[in-house]
Amino acid sequence: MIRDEFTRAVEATLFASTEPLTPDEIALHAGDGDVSAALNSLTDDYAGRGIELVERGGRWHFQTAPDLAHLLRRTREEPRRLSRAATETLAIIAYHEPVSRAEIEAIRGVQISKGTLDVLMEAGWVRPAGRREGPGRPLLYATTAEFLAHFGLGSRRDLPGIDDLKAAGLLDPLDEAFSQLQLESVDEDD
Amino acid sequence: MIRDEFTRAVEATLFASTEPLTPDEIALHAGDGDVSAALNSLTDDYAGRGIELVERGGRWHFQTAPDLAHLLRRTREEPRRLSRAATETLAIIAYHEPVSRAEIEAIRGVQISKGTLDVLMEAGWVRPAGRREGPGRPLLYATTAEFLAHFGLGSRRDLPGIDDLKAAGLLDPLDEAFSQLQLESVDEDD
Amino acid sequence: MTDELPLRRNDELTLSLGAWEGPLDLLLSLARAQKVDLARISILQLVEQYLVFIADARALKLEIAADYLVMAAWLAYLKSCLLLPKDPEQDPSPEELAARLQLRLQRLDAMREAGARLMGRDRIGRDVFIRGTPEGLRLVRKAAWQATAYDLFSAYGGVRARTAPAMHIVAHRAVLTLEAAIERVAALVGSRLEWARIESFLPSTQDSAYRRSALASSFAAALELARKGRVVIQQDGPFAPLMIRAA
Repeated sequence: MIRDEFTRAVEATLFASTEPLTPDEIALHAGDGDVSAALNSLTDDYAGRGIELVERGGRWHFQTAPDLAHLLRRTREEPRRLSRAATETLAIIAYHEPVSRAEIEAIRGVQISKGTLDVLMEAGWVRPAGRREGPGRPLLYATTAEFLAHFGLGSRRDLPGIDDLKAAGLLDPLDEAFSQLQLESVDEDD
Repeated sequence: MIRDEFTRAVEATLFASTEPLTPDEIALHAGDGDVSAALNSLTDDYAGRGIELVERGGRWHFQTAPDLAHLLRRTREEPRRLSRAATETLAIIAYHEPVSRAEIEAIRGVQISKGTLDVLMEAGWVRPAGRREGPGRPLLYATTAEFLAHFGLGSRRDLPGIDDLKAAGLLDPLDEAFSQLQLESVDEDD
Repeated sequence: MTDELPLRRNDELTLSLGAWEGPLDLLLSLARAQKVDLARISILQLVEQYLVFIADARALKLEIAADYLVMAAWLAYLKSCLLLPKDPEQDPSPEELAARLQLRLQRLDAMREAGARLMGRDRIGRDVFIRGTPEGLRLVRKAAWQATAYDLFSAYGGVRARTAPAMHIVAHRAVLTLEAAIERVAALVGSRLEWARIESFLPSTQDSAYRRSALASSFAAALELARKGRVVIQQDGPFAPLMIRAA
């Protein structure tokens, strides 16, 4: 049971927030105190309960325990049913970010239709992340904090199998050898 | 710490619900179990925390502890320097109060924007002080007690007089245009 | 080689080409049908399958998109390179091209699987739920206006100075005071009995304003000394030189 006033304030702040909060944002509301210690103490308090406190990409929020999903799931419908193209594109961005559209297309072997990236950006999972200095200065894409929160990832290091893929060289930048293998459709892009 | 599966389910159900739930509605999600016992146990668990479980008209919901409600709406003061126009306007009001906007403009020799007086009133230093009987019945402005306190003045009589300002060199125009003039006249002397 | 085909061609061909997202997707499907690790797949066998597939599709007069044919041409070239005696000059070697194709298939396969694993995670709104009715946080920013008493007074001084009627202040300039002039003329005239012009009593200067001041004060000094009977002044006519000697 928590009696410490500051920890109570951090708990209430996180509980009332409509979105995940960084420790700095928490401090703006909860006032002066050791936010990090309070978060640790709360994480312990909630371990094993029906609600848990989690960190996703540096932001904290309460959510229901995953093992209770079967009770709470209102429909079998996924919140956002992604097409195969969108799912693969999201995975490519997450595992390779920042990545250009041409690189996504090179990996998939087909052009991506206009709507695919739009859907991912509309969902708040993908964002433009500047341009790569170099020929054509292509726009780059990366994932968002919301992406990490939605898929329950503490950080990109938690992406399933990312270490194995990296070790196998499957996440290496596309070398020019690949461009020789690229399909005409990709070359025609843009 | 709650280990009882049913209580965990009740906790998660209440947390995720978009509205307060009756025990029957809770049972629909949480499955078979003693809803009432679970609710009592949860109420005890949360007593004294930043979150509490409450019953209102037979329906249960979680809410932020009432004594922490002030955290949810935090006012943050950000220091901002008063603009020159606002400072001049404030000074004119202080020396000439009660004074109308037209008079302030005549003294300043420059029009003042609506926002300038708003800022001074927001700061709590200026207040409307009735209307002057006469053509157009113009609204008058005066300073507040807060104004005196902020500027360390016992009363308006403590404002330095014109002679004091002159002695302090404050009647010398300070702007750049004038310092340039001074330089020119010095040049002529040589 | 064709007798090793694990595909039952007719079954596959009942699917239209539209079932694949391009030739790489089709290649990956064919590769997976070999039921071996993608890293150890037989590229030659895969190439053969693809070419047979395309040939069959053409025989059935299916619409085949251009990129499938481009891939078929490239794979036919790769196949011939792999089968023909080695040309040491060829760069990249056919084996390397085959390895790159293999890596490409692995890459696509890895991302396809990663996507599936992502979708299978505990997702907010499907498996885990955030609070249904959060109160929401509000941060109200309020300006704390800053100004000092000095700002206030100097602003008022500035306003008054800016709007006051133009006032001319005589700037400080060099002058010879009357007292200094009396001292100087008295000392210079000494006990001389010769007449001397008043100008000869002035300090030497390039400053015309100072010179005018010195002339005026020296004249007044001469009058004062004459009144005391210490000097005599003489002038022959209006604007004539003013002559002075000791009395």
